[in-house]
Amino acid sequence: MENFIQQLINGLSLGSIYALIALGYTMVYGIIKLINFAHGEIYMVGAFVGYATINILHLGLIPSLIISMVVCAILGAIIERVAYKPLRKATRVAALITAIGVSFLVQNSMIYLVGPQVRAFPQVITKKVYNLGSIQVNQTQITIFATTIVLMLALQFIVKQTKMGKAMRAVSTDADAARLMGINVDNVISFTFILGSALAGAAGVLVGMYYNSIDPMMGVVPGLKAFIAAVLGGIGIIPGALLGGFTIGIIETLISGYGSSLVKDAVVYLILIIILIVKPTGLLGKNTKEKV
Amino acid sequence: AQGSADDSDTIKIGGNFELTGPVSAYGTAESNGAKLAIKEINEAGGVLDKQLDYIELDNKSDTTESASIATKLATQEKVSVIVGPATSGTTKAATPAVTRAKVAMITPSGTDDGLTLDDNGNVQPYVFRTGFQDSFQGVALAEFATTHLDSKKAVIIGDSSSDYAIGLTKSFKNSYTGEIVADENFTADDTDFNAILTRIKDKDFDVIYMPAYYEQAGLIIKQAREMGIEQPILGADGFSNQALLDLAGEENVSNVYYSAHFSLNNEEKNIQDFIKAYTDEYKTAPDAFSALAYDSVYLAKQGIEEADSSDPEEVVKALEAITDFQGVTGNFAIDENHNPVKSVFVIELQDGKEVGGTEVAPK
Amino acid sequence: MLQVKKLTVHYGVIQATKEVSFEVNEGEIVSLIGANGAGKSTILKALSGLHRPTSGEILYKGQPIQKETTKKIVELGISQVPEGRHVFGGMSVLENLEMGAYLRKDKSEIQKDLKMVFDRFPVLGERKKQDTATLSGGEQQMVAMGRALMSRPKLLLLDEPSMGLAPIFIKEIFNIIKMINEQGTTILLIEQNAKVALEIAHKGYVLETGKVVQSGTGQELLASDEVQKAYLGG
Amino acid sequence: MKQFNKTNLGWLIFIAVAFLLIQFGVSFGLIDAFYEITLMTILINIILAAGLNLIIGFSGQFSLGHAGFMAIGAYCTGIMTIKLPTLVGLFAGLLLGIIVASLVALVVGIPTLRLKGDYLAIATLGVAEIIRIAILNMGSLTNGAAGLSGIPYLTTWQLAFIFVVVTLVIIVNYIKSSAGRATVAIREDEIAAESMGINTTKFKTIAFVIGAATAAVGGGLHASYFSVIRPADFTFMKSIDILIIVVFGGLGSVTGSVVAAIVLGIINVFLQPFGQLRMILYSVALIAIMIFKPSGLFGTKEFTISGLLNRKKKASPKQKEEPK
Amino acid sequence: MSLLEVKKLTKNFGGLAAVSMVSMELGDNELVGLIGPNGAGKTTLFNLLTGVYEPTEGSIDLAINDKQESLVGKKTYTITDMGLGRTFQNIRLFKDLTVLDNVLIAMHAKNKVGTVAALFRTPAFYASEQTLKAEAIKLLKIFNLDTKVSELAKNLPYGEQRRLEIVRALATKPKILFLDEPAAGMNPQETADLTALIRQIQKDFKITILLIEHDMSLVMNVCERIYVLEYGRMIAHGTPKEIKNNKAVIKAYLGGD
Ligand SMILES: Nc1ncnc2c1ncn2[C@@H]1O[C@H](COP(=O)(O)OP(=O)(O)OP(=O)(O)O)[C@@H](O)[C@H]1O
Ligand SMILES: Nc1ncnc2c1ncn2[C@@H]1O[C@H](COP(=O)(O)OP(=O)(O)OP(=O)(O)O)[C@@H](O)[C@H]1O
Ligand SMILES: [Mg+2]
Ligand SMILES: [Mg+2]
Repeated sequence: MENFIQQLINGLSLGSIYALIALGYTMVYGIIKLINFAHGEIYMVGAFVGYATINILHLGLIPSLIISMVVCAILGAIIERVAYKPLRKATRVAALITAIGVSFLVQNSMIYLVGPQVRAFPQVITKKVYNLGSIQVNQTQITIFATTIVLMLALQFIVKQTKMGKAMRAVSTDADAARLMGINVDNVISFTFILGSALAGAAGVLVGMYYNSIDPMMGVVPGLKAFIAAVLGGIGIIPGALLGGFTIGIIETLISGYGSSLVKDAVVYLILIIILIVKPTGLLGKNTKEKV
Repeated sequence: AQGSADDSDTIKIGGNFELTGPVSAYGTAESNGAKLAIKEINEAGGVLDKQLDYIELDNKSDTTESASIATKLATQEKVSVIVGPATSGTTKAATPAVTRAKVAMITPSGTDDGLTLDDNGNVQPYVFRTGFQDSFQGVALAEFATTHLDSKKAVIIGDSSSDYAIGLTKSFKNSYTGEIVADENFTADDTDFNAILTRIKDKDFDVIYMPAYYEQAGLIIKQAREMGIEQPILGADGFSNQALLDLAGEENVSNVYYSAHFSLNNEEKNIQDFIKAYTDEYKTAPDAFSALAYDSVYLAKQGIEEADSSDPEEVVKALEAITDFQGVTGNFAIDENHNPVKSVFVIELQDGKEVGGTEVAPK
Repeated sequence: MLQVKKLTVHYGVIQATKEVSFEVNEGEIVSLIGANGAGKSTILKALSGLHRPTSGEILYKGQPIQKETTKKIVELGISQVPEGRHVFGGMSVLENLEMGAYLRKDKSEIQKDLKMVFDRFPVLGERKKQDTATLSGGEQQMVAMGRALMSRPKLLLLDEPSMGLAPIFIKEIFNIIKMINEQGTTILLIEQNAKVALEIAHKGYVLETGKVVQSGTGQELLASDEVQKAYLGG
Repeated sequence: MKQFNKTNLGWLIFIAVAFLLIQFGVSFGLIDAFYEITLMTILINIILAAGLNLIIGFSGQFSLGHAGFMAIGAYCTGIMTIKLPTLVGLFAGLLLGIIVASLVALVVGIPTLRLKGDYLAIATLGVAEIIRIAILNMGSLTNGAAGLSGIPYLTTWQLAFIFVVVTLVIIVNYIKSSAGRATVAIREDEIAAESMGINTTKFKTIAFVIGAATAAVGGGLHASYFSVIRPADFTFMKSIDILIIVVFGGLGSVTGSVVAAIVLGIINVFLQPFGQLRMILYSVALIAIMIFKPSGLFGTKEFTISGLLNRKKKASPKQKEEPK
Repeated sequence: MSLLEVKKLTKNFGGLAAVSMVSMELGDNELVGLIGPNGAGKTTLFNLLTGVYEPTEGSIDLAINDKQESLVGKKTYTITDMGLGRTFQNIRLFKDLTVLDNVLIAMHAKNKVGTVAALFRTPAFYASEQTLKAEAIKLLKIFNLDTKVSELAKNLPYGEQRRLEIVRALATKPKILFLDEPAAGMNPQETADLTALIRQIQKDFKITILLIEHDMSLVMNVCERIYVLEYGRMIAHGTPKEIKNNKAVIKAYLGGD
């Protein structure tokens, strides 16, 4: 039993990492319907910026986190303006390919600049471990979990309640009509990217610190898993990212813990497909048919 | 075969490495090692009074691309010998190409037994290596686990996505005399190993055998030690990189053993010279990959010298006949199966420091 | 209030309007009529800055606005109910109406206007929380009208507001248009329902294949033979 | 009737000329061993891209799982020809690959093709990963992560060329048939298509199965030419590579896919000497191409022989950009 | 026996009864109107009849060869195949395809030449393609669209798009044709032309038409009978004359003069 609880905790902490990345993913998707494949790479850049500020500028965690979020926000805004904006009217697949191109570009530029090797992320805070019987939780796990929940609530608030959030949703359904309301559509989309990228930056630093390992390819798999988590939860739905992330994290962990780690990913995908067949728009997606 | 014409004033060496893609960390380290060797050789006057012209192409960690550039190097660039690639898969993919073109290929770190021997046990005539083969290393480590660590029960935590780790697991399993209580797997994409560690934590065992590269091994060691798993951890040459210590945190790297090609602490002059030259050039310490690639270039040089020709087929013959290569990863001869004859040296780490080494000679 | 001078608009190589000129005075209702594809909606898009004209001038209160952003134009007090409704599906009726007041800061006044809209369109009051995507066509048309009113426009551009509405509601809509106008909003109206449109209009323009071919007061146009034949089915 | 025969004849001549040109190049050493590898890569990519284009470009179903079906074909052919290293073995392997891939596509297609857009993309991606992991775990049959090596070298470029022609003819004829029009209607508007009496599930599944079968052929040829296959060769990134060809050529343009496969193959050759810079240059090129030509080289249009024959006939109406 | 018989049909969306306890009948060769205020449930009723939505309750039966067959639970494409064609309130053409392709697609279900013939391009395939095309062009001609066969549907003006939708629905060879606001967005002159056209196709093709329309000049002119919906319920049914004078209809829909 204790073992099971420990595995659940392992699953939740892995899941909160997926969720943390998935939040930005799903928000950007929700507004401009773009699968921003470069999201994982922005997360990677965030981790490297954190590495640089801590290692080279010798700053503490909080300032590093902020700097990393700012840098990523700027990067996100630039990417949007240069690569995505010209494709607003293009097909979604074309935009997807561009996003993949950006993802390749960021990844390989990073390999070119800093080399492909892994680096150890500097440990700025001492890692406390809490023991409850034989169950262990460490401080970073709690931090990441809490951050994920808080950010989810904050994002949900921004999108549902604030004026900017409403403008974002309006832009997402009908950009021309949104213009007629006096909304500056370009700014709203930039804001969306800035917010999403800042989130990715924060995730990069936190995860870098948690696993203590960063490299230019580190964004690929979490990026993909986060995308899957977002889809599983119902893409575009912010609480869905959280739910999807947790679900995948827990399933992965339980399969490794009790089944065979060899087929972990296959089983995750199988469960995912089954869930989608039962609920074609994800766990939280509304199962409405298009009104004709 | 189309050898490079003797009247040209350079000798071409090809490099086929993973400079981008999933395993670019190893390919890049090897590229660095190879380039350093080329530079040294040229500064020392070259080979057969000719400068070496090093032509390096990126195989994107991809088999098709590896076959393609191996062909390009052998047939269009007309190199005398190719060094690389870093992994078994890309090496195998390039094998038909170099075989057709009759050019030797020296892989620094392709470890699969089947690289130099085909399925029928015939030697692949154009493939050589400077690293260990899996069976050899796995057997040596199994023996080390029994005789030096007194282990009776082992847990395996292996990388199921790399043929390197799978080969090592297989040969370890075949020759380990104790009991294997658990065989856990992960993939190179994983960063979170808590699930499998939680699973083995309460099992009764006295050694963890961990065929994996340093990226994951470092994280597993860290997560295991933080979880309170204190048993000795035994790995292979994939551990041999400073990043292992950084990732795991030096305080966590105790009771860790791995088989190595060389030790940074080795006092021998050629090794210290290499470490210094490499560190000067790249601002980072060499690892097993760069050392093996460095040796591969020198092996190629020796082959050309002994052939007294840059004709690829002559070089192949000379390589087969090498009996006394002296490299930073050991002194060895090339055996009839194109593998180096060298012994495994197991390094012990305590608190992140090398505290000793044991030579395990193959049986 | 609004002067359009020699407005020419292209979609790629297709020329949608050709040197169209017309004028809207403060306090008027002006109707644009014309067959399908005559370029009526195109003119409204140019007025709102959604589509850049190739040449020509648009003066609003004497100022050229043909190069302004839509945001600026909305701020100046020009609001549009686009053809085909374009409501924000996925947002509730209330949120749609709030979007109409996006640029306004006067919270209490906004509340008043909301109430005004619900008074005019009681169905919307009942469906405040419903997702607009699931409303019927006519209900969506009301949302679009209400939304435009929420910006308190000085000049309201209406693109076929009666399309798809029940007869009883068409009358209602035109009453509302008249009422809004009487309360001081200038209106530029595009309608297929030429008869009703000209009846309430102070002035009308007839558009054919991108050109103004006829103009006059509402009554004059109603009486004209050409208009009778081409647009009134008589 | 006359017009049709003229076009068919035109294509026949076109194909024959292409074949002879390559043959000439090979015979006179213009196409050496290295260019032959490039040629093979291009030919195989044409087969893969044409099949994926049928799924994505014509039926409008977003599949990210092409690499999975390619893996099935590669392993079936690999295993079969290792046991039976003759042309018979090769054809048996390809056939087996087609059958297995089609069956898998059928079984997973029927339930998952109900999904829309990105949900379908994720489901197909999952299917491909499941296939890959299954292969990874099949023990000595597939040899796990190390994969199969020493697969007999039985494919020649001539054989691949024939397969390309056959694949393209099948796909084009299918698209031009009544069933093909039904398929395109699904892409355009599923609800309207259904109201026209089109069984959308059926035609989506057929397109998916044909696509999977061609992927298996591509995979089989790959295995037999490159002689080494590993599960790592058939990851999600492989699906993306093929997707790039399809989008670059134009969704819904078979000739576009052909041209894109050739162009990207050539670009790859030019970028090879750039080492670590090559992927940077490649991605910049990719982004630039998409920005300047978002609908791909050909859009939904086709290069046609009849178009060549009747140059004077007015050009097809200029395509406007699609709304998002 | 009537051609189509609908009994106690109900559709709830959450708490909203968009259609409730609606019964109606359609006979052979009839032209029937369906009117009602915005949001009354007219389009929803069409969607129920054509299988786009599943009814919450009630039955729909179609007479085929003197047998009643239930349409409830059948897929849209099956229902189309059984002889129910439709147009959409918000035009749903295959926008990026040509006018001709739009029509050819609609003929698909009734096309006899198989895919195998197409794959091998047998003479039968070419022949059938020719006949299909000829048939499609004949249909287009009736609606004056035969000069635009190779235009993309989205480039047609609105009125022509509406007409193309009707052609496309006719091409499925329906026994019953449902038209959802065919005159929306047309001016009175165009509406008058359409009125004549609808009457003509009903005669020429010998089909039954059920028509939703807010333009009374059209409805009152062509319909033999009219059903009136309000809040999902059938509040009246009768000849145009009866409906015009029905108090409830005037109050809910027509508006009093
Ligand atoms: N986005 C577009 N791209 C290309 N051509 C367009 C576009 N929008 C409109 N057109 C063309 O411009 C011309 C004018 O169209 P517009 O929509 O202004 O007509 P309209 O008078 O509003 O007609 P309707 O009564 O049908 O609404 C038409 O020929 C139309 O086909
Ligand atoms: N998918 C749906 N989900 C929720 N409510 C719906 C849905 N479809 C329709 N409704 C509701 O059902 C009612 C009937 O809608 P319907 O579209 O059938 O009206 P209608 O009679 O066609 O009106 P109009 O003449 O305005 O087109 C409306 O109140 C609408 O909001
Ligand atoms: Mg218009
Ligand atoms: Mg309706």
